[in-house]
Amino acid sequence: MERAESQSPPQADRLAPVRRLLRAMIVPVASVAVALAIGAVIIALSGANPLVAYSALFEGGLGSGRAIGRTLEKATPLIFGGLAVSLAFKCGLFNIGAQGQLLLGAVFAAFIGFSLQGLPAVLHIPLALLVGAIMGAVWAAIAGMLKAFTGAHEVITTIMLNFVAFNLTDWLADGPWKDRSPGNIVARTPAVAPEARLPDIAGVPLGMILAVLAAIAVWWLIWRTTIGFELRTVGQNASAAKYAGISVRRMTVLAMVASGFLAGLGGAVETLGVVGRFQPGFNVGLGFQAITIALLARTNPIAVIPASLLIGVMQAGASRMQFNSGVASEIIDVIQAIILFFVAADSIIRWVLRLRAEEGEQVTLSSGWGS
Amino acid sequence: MQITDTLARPSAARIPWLTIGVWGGLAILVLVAYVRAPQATTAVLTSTIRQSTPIILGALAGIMCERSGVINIGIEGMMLICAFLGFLFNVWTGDLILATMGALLVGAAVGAFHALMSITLKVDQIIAGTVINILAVGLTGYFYQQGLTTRGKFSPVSIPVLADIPIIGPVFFSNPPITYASLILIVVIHVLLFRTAWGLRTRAVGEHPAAADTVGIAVNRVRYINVIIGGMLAGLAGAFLTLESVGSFERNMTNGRGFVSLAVMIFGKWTPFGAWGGSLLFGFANAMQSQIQFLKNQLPSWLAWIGDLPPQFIGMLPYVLTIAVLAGFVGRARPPAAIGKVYEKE
Amino acid sequence: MKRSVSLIILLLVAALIAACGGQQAGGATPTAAPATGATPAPARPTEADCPKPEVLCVGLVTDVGEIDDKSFNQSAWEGVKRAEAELGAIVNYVETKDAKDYDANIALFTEKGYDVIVTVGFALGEATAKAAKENPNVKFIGVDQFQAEEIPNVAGLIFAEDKAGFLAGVLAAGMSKSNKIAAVLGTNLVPPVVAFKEGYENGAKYLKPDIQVISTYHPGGLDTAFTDPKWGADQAKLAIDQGADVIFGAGGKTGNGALIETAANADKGVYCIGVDTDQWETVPEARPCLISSAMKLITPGVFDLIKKAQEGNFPSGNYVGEVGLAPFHDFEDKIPAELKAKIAEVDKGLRDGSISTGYKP
Amino acid sequence: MTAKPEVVLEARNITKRFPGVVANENVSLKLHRGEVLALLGENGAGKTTLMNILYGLYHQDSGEVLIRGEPVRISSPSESIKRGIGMVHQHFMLVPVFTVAENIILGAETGRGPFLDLNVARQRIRELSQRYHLDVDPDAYVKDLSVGQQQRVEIIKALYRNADILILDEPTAVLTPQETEELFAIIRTLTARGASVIFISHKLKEVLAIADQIMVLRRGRVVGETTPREATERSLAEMMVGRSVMLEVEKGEAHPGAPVLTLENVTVLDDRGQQVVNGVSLEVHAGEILGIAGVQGNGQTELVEAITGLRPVHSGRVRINGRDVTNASPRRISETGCAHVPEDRQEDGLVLTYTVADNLVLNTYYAPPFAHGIVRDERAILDHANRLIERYDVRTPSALTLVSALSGGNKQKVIIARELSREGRLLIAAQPTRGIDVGSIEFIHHQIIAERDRGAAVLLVSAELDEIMALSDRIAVMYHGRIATTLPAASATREELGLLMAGAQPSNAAQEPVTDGRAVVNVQRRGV
Repeated sequence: MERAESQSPPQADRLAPVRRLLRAMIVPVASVAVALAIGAVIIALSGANPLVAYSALFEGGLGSGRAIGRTLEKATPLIFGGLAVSLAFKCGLFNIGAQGQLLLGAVFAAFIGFSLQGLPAVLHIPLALLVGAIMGAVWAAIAGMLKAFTGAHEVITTIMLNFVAFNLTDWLADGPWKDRSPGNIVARTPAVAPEARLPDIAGVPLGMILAVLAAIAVWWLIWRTTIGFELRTVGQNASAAKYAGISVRRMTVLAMVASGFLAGLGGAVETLGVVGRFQPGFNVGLGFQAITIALLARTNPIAVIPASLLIGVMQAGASRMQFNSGVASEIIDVIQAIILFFVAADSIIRWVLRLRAEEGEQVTLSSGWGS
Repeated sequence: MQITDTLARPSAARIPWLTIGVWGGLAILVLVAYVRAPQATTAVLTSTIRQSTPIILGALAGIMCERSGVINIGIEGMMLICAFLGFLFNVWTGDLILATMGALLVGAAVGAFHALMSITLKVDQIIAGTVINILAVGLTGYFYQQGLTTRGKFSPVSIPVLADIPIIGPVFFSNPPITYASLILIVVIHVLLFRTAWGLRTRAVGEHPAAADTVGIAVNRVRYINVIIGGMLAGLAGAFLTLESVGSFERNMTNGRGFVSLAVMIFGKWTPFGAWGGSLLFGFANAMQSQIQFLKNQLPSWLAWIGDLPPQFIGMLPYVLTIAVLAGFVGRARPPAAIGKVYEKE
Repeated sequence: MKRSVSLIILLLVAALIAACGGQQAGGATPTAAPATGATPAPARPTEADCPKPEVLCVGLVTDVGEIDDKSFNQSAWEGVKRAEAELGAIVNYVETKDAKDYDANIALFTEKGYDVIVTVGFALGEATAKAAKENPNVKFIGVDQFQAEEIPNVAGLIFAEDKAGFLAGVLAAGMSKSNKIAAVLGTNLVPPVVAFKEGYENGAKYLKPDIQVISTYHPGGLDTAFTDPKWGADQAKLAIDQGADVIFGAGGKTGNGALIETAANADKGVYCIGVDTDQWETVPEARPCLISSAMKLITPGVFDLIKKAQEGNFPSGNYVGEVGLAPFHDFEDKIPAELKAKIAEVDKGLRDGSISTGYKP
Repeated sequence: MTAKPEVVLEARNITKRFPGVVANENVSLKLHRGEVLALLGENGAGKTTLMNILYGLYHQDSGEVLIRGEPVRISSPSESIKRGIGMVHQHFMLVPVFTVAENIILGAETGRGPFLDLNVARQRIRELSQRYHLDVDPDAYVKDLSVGQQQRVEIIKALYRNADILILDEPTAVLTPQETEELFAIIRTLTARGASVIFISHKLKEVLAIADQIMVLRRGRVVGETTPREATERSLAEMMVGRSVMLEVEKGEAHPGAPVLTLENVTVLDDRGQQVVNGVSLEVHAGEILGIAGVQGNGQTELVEAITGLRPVHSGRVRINGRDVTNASPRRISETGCAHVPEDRQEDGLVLTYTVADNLVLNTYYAPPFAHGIVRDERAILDHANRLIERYDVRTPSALTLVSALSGGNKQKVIIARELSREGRLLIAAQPTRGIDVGSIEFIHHQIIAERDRGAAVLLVSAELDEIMALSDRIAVMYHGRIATTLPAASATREELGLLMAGAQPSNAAQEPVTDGRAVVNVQRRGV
């Protein structure tokens, strides 16, 4: 009701993209700032010094070469997860199952990694990555098919599949693929062959390079190809997509498969790049963070990279923060949740800053609920 | 007749032979089992009720929200927050009744928060629910203090005479208060939705908000109130976890029960009794998980393989069942027509 | 109009958050780590002095979980704190949030020049070995870390959980009137849990060969198996309802759920047995039924090893810690003397090897 | 003229603005007891906004409302209900899964305490039904009722709340001519008993037939007040549009060629699995327009969906250009040269969050020149858009403007441009001019005729009988999923078509005498 003259026609001037970009960044940046501020209040209320805590947090995430290395290590799976969720969002699907898909990717990459010995790295690495990604895609395809052919909403099916994935991978690591070497007693697979471990290229971990390439590829797919157009059309208006001759079912399955492929690739990269084997408990917590990142990036594949780095810094620095200031590292979960709230409920920040609503494509998830 | 009819009224004139048949068959099965192993049968059925209680309460929460047209996938988070604060209230006050009231109030507040996001701020309702889920994990994780010790939990209250009936007595009439409350609430919510003016308005708002608006019903107010009631029901489910079932709090202790509730709600076609049937099914599946392990060495040889399954496989059962139920029922059940849509006057 | 309403609601939410935070500040703040560097007391050495040889600094890295988990992290930390009190050590801990951080969290201590680093849980074994090789002057104590190959500066503190379980089984069988006892367990994915279970079952059968032991593992993944008290409580009730009258709860919070539920049924004459530490202290809610706990004495084990490190006779390889039953506390009088005697006899037999628990890892 | 009865409702200088538009500007009206005031204006003229203000759904920015001489502030529908105003909305405000009685009492529930008691309500509904000859079963589900019956439920709903001022918003849009006559009879009964009615319409004939007073709105302003005695169709039309308009569409002789679309015994099921198209057979030839007339909900929508591949054909065959496309995918059917202007443009025809350019390639984006392989050619898409915007007179700031910013008429032009520019052999146009301004209607009508003259076969589905009669070369009437007969447009009369739309048999329909517009038709109701 308040906005009287909001319908000014958009001009086609040259600076428009830059202004659009800046405008698009206001809400995420403000959300992060507000969340950090609220986090500081909570820290102060629990009797610690927020400045000490935050400086330790950022020291632990950015303070040294090693810290930055760990930030990159943390950010890598987040980029894949954020891309997975963003891509599904573009098609109007909410893939909460990135966690499960990542687990499948991780365990199968480990399997390829340890079961094949003596393969040259140029073959072994791509093979293990590919198998991991495909298994992630297969896991997501289950939810995609269920949505396309029975209408079961992907939010519930992917969450249930996460639970199943935990059980399944735990069993694999404790049963058929267990590390039977004499020193081991717990559930885990053998270590992957050294040839399958991801190297650093010019000092940058290969996983990070792959993640950035994946972001560019997803951006290209969404905005520059007919497949992306089809995905977005289904996401924006499934009915119009149907009238335009696009198969909504096919796109639903395809979007989930692509999303699961990315998540599975993230799991594989983590196994081959960081952990070195599959072990239950080593690949957790990604599912929800990926949602925060996708929304923080406003589902823009390129923006997923800085969003992941930001969360990565917090994760990498959390231990040092607790070590230096005694603030429990769970505070970063609280901060992330508050960020998520403000980016999701962007009307609050828009209201405070007197910004008008964004035009253009919107994420709509609730239309397919239960039907 | 088409299946969709059942949404409007749970019990039209036609007799649900299939339902009667299924439940009748189950009753016979229970009797046979009871004759063979009375104690174990009663134990499993009691466990079924117990494990179905948070599920049905969560499903009732979902029904209240969704019947008025608001999707609530934040039930899991609502349960967790209320379980946590209910536990804290118990620690501070030492009074279980006060703690339950506190959990209900918190549920109402979280419900209002969901309503604020999905009605006033027009956040996509699925995302709004996810925000609640993530906030719940973060906040309870941070504020949870390990050192806290409970001051007890609700204990069963046997209803004289009724509790002595075989099977039915121990299963239905020897329960703690929140379990009784959940059984009563099934009936109350059924009556509320289908026999009262409020229920008629609620359903109208969920089906055709514009129609309700034009006859002077404040659509968003009705939605707010229903979502708040839903929050309180989720709060009761949370209170059940910490104040009646466990006695203490643990991070992530809801363990997906809120999501199972939603599946059960759909299974029950958005009716309280249908959802109850679904939650009993899940409660039973859960009870059997352990019973199978308990009887590992006593299973007949042709069933021995079940006992040899790794627990991880048996543990998948409820989740796989949820998926199967959704896949099988969702297409055939029709949600309230206006669900997920913000109501705005043209 | 609408705006002011939403603002009020926002404020209420903020107030709610603030209220919780306030409580946190007033309540029992998690054993606030020494705020190092903030206000150093002049008399005592600080963390900054760790590189000096005369200053003993002990750090602890938890497994994924919290320092005050009423379980092995907490027990180990208590051993470290005892070193602070009795040996004048400077201590600190790091809670691990992500299993991938083990290396980095150990490094937080090594880079500050800590002398002894305690790492808790088998999962840290690899990271500990790696750090030990990189820092040969630092002593590492690996709780629950079986050492397949000996590293000079690593001591693996391990326990024969099957023996503790065996004693618990004897006690349970001796106290059972219905001849049916139960165990509610964490996951079979973690070997100590399996050892406790096998020992428990065999111990019960050692005393009463015809006893029925019903036991169940948590069916979920490793992420939920130890943190699902609702499940533990439900299974304890299910077992009690079919006649089991002693419940062994072994599996972190999941097991604690079973203990608390059994306590709620204590009027039916059922007992429970805890695990790891003396749960009389850690789970007071279970006191109405808790006759004992099958203990792994982590706290003294950790302390002893720290002390040996200070004295310069740090053992490497595997260091087998004590196991045994916790005191009976209020049930001292309710346990028949002959059962106590039997338990003592079995304990002796287990120690000298004349009785085998029958558990093979 | 004798002294008029008292003024029951008066609006003075009402102004209402929406972002970017002034919906009402200084509008005043007076409604007298027992009178029918017709509010005439084309779509978007501000009629509905004015009524929503009177009904309390909106609040005016300035001006005042008086009821029975007393200034009132109506802030909500419940307020207006209390003051005796009832409104029957253009899109019925009924909950389909509720019974008639439940719908009527909603918001004014009767009962003991909080519990519903439908018996009291049933009793009153029966009384009202009898008094005003509004025959409905209180226990029937609304979704099983015909449109006409649903309208009666709406009227009873207002009367149940003791309304004596009734606002009927476009009440005839969904009725057959005969049902319209029945509605007029009901209105006359109501006014005879002292009720007052505001009748909103854009149909000139009806306004002249029922109104006592006529008020014409254009672009939110009152542009004229008159009575049926003084006005003619032409004068009203000029007032409404602001210039003289062609009431007839000019078109030349059709030159039908070979059949392009052939349907053989097509049956189709609706979402609930009920057969809604029952064995339809027809042929559309190149160079002709076949119009399908019929009251909405008689299977036209499903028939079009089945032809275009959006809904399965249950039995029968569909051929385009002799090729069997029964149950082919929408994409394949589109590629045979079938263009489709869907009934619901917002929902099905456009992606509102896309630019005009993207909407113009919504179903051709995948083929050259718009894509090479899977890579989009943005340049080609933009050039294409600029060409079509020019050629089809789409009023948009640029090709990169979001289509949601366009007016209804221009949105429809985007669809027309997209579909007609493909120069296919077959055009299926469903409700092509619903709810848009007269200028755009004229433009679109000319485009459709041009399409025919180019040699395409055109299947036109419309609920507007005038549109069907003006454009079609042959007319098929659909009733209950059947097409009883196909008539040459030249010889078809309104009355004849109206009877067919109401289900009369073709043989006697032609001869049925029609007396003073109030035909007594043995109408067989749907779904009862």
